[in-house]
Amino acid sequence: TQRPPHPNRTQATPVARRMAREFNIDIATITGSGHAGRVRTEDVQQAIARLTAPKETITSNA
Amino acid sequence: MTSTHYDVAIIGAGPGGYVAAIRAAQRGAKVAIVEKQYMGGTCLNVGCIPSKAMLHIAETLHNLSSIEELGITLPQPPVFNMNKAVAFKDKVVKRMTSGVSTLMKGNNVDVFDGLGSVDASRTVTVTKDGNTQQFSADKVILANGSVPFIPSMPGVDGDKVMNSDTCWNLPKTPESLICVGGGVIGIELACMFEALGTKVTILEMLPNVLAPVDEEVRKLLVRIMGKRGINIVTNAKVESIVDENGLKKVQTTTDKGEQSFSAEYVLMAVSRRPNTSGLEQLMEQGLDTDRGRVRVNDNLETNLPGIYAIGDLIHGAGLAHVASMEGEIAADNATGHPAIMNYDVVPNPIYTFPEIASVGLTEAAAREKYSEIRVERFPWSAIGKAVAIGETEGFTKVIIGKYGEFLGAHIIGPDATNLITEYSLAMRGELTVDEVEETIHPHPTLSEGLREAVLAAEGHPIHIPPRQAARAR
Amino acid sequence: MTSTHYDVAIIGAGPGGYVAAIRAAQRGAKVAIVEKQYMGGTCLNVGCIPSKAMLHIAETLHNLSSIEELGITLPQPPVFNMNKAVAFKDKVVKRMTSGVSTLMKGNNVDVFDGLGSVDASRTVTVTKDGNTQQFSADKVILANGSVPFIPSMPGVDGDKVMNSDTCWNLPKTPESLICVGGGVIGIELACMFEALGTKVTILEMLPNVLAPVDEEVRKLLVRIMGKRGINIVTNAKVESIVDENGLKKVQTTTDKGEQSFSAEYVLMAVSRRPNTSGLEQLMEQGLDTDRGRVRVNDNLETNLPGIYAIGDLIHGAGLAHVASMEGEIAADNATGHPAIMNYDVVPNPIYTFPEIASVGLTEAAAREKYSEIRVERFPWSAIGKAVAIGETEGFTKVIIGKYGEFLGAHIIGPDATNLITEYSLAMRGELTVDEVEETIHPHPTLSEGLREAVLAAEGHPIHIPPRQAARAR
Ligand SMILES: Cc1cc2nc3c(=O)[nH]c(=O)nc-3n(C[C@H](O)[C@H](O)[C@H](O)COP(=O)(O)OP(=O)(O)OC[C@H]3O[C@@H](n4cnc5c(N)ncnc54)[C@H](O)[C@@H]3O)c2cc1C
Ligand SMILES: Cc1cc2nc3c(=O)[nH]c(=O)nc-3n(C[C@H](O)[C@H](O)[C@H](O)COP(=O)(O)OP(=O)(O)OC[C@H]3O[C@@H](n4cnc5c(N)ncnc54)[C@H](O)[C@@H]3O)c2cc1C
Repeated sequence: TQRPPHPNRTQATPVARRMAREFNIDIATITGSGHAGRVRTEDVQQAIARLTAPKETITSNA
Repeated sequence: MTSTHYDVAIIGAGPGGYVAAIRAAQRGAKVAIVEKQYMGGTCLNVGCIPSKAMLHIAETLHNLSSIEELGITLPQPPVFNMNKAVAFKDKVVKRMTSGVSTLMKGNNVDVFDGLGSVDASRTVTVTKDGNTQQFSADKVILANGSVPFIPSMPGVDGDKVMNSDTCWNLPKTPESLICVGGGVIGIELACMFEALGTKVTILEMLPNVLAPVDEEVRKLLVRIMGKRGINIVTNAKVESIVDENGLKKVQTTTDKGEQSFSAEYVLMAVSRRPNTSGLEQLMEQGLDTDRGRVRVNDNLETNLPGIYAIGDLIHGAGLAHVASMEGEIAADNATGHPAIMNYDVVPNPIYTFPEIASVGLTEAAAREKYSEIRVERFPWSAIGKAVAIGETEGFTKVIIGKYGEFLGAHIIGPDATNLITEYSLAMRGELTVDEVEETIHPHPTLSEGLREAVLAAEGHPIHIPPRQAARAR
Repeated sequence: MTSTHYDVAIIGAGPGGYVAAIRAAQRGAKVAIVEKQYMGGTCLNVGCIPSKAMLHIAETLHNLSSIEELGITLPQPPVFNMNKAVAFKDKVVKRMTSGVSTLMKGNNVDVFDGLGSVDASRTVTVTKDGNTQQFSADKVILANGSVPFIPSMPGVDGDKVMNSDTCWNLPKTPESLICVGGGVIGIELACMFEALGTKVTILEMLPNVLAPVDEEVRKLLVRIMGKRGINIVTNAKVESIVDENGLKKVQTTTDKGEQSFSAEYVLMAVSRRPNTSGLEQLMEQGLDTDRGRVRVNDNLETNLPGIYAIGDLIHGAGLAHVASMEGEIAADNATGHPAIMNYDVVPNPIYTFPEIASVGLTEAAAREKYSEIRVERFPWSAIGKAVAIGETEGFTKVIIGKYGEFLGAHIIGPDATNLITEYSLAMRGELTVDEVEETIHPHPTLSEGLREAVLAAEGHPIHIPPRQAARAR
C-alpha cells in the first residue's frame, strides 16, 4: 500500500541508520526503497558501494 | 562492607527499586538499597508473582473440567488442597525473592534492612527495632511503592475481610467471597477464587468493571465471567460490612436502591495508595506531590535536586514493568547518563481466563483523538493453533492510523500477555502494518492472529471470509 | 458456476494453494483451484494441525504427572483413551478443512475435485473417476506440495510400518515405536507418542538429530528427551525391517557395527518428496526442476511463462507458513502486482516439550559469515512467569551483529513458537537491540526473557548476576 510517510517516524530503519553512521553517510541523501520511502540497509549498502567504487562511477552517479 | 557514603541510595526493593539498584551498579556506582519488609516488594511477595502462581494453579484446575474431550478420563474428580497450593506459591515466591538477594550481592549492592527515611540533603536514616544507621548519598531514588487502600467504613477491619496483602495464605478455599472493586486486581483475584471453587460476587462502584479497558474487550470478558457463574454487580457503592448468620454481609447502595450481599469472605480491592512512610521529612522540606503521589519530571527527578522517584509511588499505572523501566531510567540519570522515560508504549497485561492485553489507545480514545482510523478484529476461532488447543474464545483488535501506524492494540484470548509484545515492539520501533504483514509468522501459532488482524485492517485477511471482514469493519 | 477460462488456476489446496487462491480472488481475479484429495492439504489433514492437536493432548497428559505439586491430587491415575483423542483431533481437522471450503466459497473461488494436470499453454485438465473437465487459465500456480519419502528397503511396506500420512488413527497407544528419522517431523511425533505412553526409539542416520538447529539448543533438547526415556540412536543407517516374535525388528548399521531394535510399530519419517503427480506434461515440455523440486525465480515464476510454483513443491524448507507467504506473493505476481519472495526471515517452530523456535542464523553459521558478533543467552529459570508456571528449562539465545542487528535468535522453552515472532519482526523491520531494549515488556510474561537476552548481549542483563552473564559470554 502506498501511504504518506509518518511525519514523526525516522525516515530510515534503525539498522540502516547505524550502518550509515559507520560510513559517515547522510541518510537524507539516500533514496529509500522501504515502505513510504523508508531507507533500508539495502539502500545504504548500495550507497556505500557507490562511494567505494572507482571515481568514474561516482561522477556518473552524481 | 557497608559504608557511610554512597553514589546512589535507593529506598524500597520492589521491581522499581531493585532494578534501579542493579542498573546503577552496572553503571559503576556504589549503591545502597533500603528495604523495610521484603526483597522484591509488593510484586514478588503479594502481587504479580504469587497471583500468577495461584492463577496458574487455578487455570490448571479449570482446564481439568474440559479434559474429557481430549480423551483423558479422570476416574475420580480431582481434589484441590489449598495448603499444598499455597506451599507451591510460597516456593515460587521464595525462589524469586532470594533471587533478588543474590542479584544484590552479585552486583555489590549494599542492602540495609529497615525503614529508610530521607531528607533533602540526601542523608538516609535506616531504623530497625529501635536501632538506627545513617549514610549520605549523592543521589537518592525513592521507590517506596504502594499499599492497598482500605476505605474507612463500618466493619472493614473485621475478621474475614481481606485485601491483596492478606489473601494469600488461606487455610482452605472460601465457600463464597465478595470482591469489593472490579479493577485489574479485583478481577484477577475473582477469576482465581472462582476457579478454585469459590462462589464469587464482584461489587463495583462505577458503571463498568475494568473501566480503562477497551469496551469490546471488556464486554466479552464480562460475558465469559458471567457464564462461569461470577456475579458482577456494577453501580454498587459499598457502605458497610456486618456479621450476620456467620457470614459477612456487605451493604450497598445501587442504582436500584439498597442491596446487600453475603459471603464467607470479603476482599477489599478498591485501589492502592502510595506508600509515603519514611518520606515525612522530605514532605516537610517541600517534596512536590500530587494527590499523595510524588511528582517527577521526564527524567524522573523530583523538585528536590538529586532525588528521583519511580514506580507506584509516582503514578497510578500500578504496573511492575513500568516501575522497572523507570528504575532503569532513574538509575541512568542518577549515574550521569541522561535518559527520558517514555510512556507512549505501555502494555497492560490482565491475567484472567482468557487473558487480556493491550497497548496504546482504546478504540474510543483513538476515535476522539484522530479522524482517520481503521479498526479491525480477528477472531481466535479462525486460527488453527487456537482450535487445536481448544481455546477459541476472543479476538485480536487493532487500531491503525492513517500512516499505517499502530495507535492501539487489544487482545483477549490465550497467551494474550505474551503476544502483545509484538505490537508493542512495532509501536516503539515505529513499524507500520506493512512490516508486520511482511513478517512471516510461524504456523501453527497464535501469533498468526496478530498478522491476520493487521491484514483485516488492510482489507485483505486470509482466514475470514471477505463478508465477515467487511461486516466487522 | 464453473467456467472454461480463469484468470488464475491453482493446483493443490494446501496452505500454499488455498492462500494463493484467496489472495488472487481478493485482487479481483477469477480463480479456480484443483484438489485431488483433501482441502487444506498435508498441513490441515495429516501435518501441522492434527499433529498439534495430538501434541496438545500429549502435553496435557504429560503435565498431569506434575500436577500434584500444584496442590491438585488425582485420586486415581488418569486413563487415556486413544479413540476419544483421535475423535478430538478429527473434530479439529474437520473444523479447519471445512473452514477452507467456506473461505473458497466466500471468496468466489471455484473448486475442482480431482487430479489436475497442466500443460505449458496453461490448459488444466481435471480427472476424477475417469471423468475429465478442462479449462484454460492466464496464469497457473502449482502448489502440489509433498508426500512422505519412503526409502525402498526390505519390509518397509509391511504391516505396522507407518508414516506421517498413516499414523493418525491408531486404535490404541502403541506399546513401543521405532521412529526412523530424527528430523522435525520424527522428533515431534516421538515426543507425542512418548507422552501418550509409548516407549520410543529414534534412529537417525546422521551424527545428530535436528541437524539444522543451533547446536546448543539441540543438545539441551536431546538431554531432556533422554531424561524422559526416549532412546536416541544416531549414526544408525536402517537396512531392513523384519517380523520377529510379533514385533517389528529394525536392522541397522551403526558406527558400532550391526545393531537391531524391536518395537510394536515402526514410523518412517526420513524426509518428504515433492508431489509431481499431474506435472508429467509440464516436465516433458521442459519445466525446470532441481532434484525433483520445481525451480522458480524471485517472483516464484518457473521457466515456463505464466506458470508459478510455491510451497513444498519448490524447496526443502517444508514449512506451511513459507508455503502460505509464497502463495500470497505468487498470487500478487499472477494478478499484476509485482512482488518478491524474501527468505531472510523465516521462523522455524518445533513442537517438542519444551518447544523450540528459531529465526535467522545459527551461532555456527553466524561465526562463519561475520567476524564481529555477540552471542548471549538468558535462562528461563530467571524469569518470574516461567517459575510461576513451573517451566524453567531452556533459554533464549541471540546472535547480534556489529550494527546491533539480529543475525539469529533461538528459543528453547515454554511458548517458544509464539515468542519467536518478536525477533522475526525485529529482523524484518530492521530494528536493533536498542528498540527491543526500549520496548517495555509486560511483567510477568515470558516475553521478558527476550528483552533480557538482548540486555545480556549488551552486557547489562537485569535478572542474572554479572558473573554469570560474563561467563556465558
Ligand atoms: C495482587 C496484585 C497483583 C499484581 N499483578 C501485577 C501484574 O501482573 N503485573 C504488573 O505489572 N503489576 C502487577 N501488580 C502491581 C505491581 O505489584 C506494582 O506495580 C509494583 O510492585 C510496583 O513496584 P514498586 O517497586 O514501585 O513498589 P513495591 O513493589 O510496592 O515495592 C516497594 C517496596 O518498598 C518498601 N518500602 C516502602 N517504604 C520504605 C521505606 N521507607 N524504607 C524501606 N523500604 C520501604 C516496601 O516494603 C516494598 O518492599 C500487582 C499488584 C497486586 C497487589
Ligand atoms: C506430520 C507433519 C507435521 C508438520 N508440522 C508442521 C508445522 O508445525 N509447521 C509447519 O510450518 N509445517 C509443518 N509441516 C509441513 C507442512 O505440512 C508443509 O510444509 C505444507 O503442508 C506445505 O504446503 P503445500 O501447500 O506446499 O503442500 P501440501 O500441504 O502438501 O498440499 C498440496 C495439496 O495439493 C494436492 N495435490 C497435489 N497434486 C495435485 C494434483 N495434481 N491435482 C490436484 N491436487 C493435487 C494434494 O492432495 C494436497 O492437498 C508438517 C508436515 C508433517 C507431515
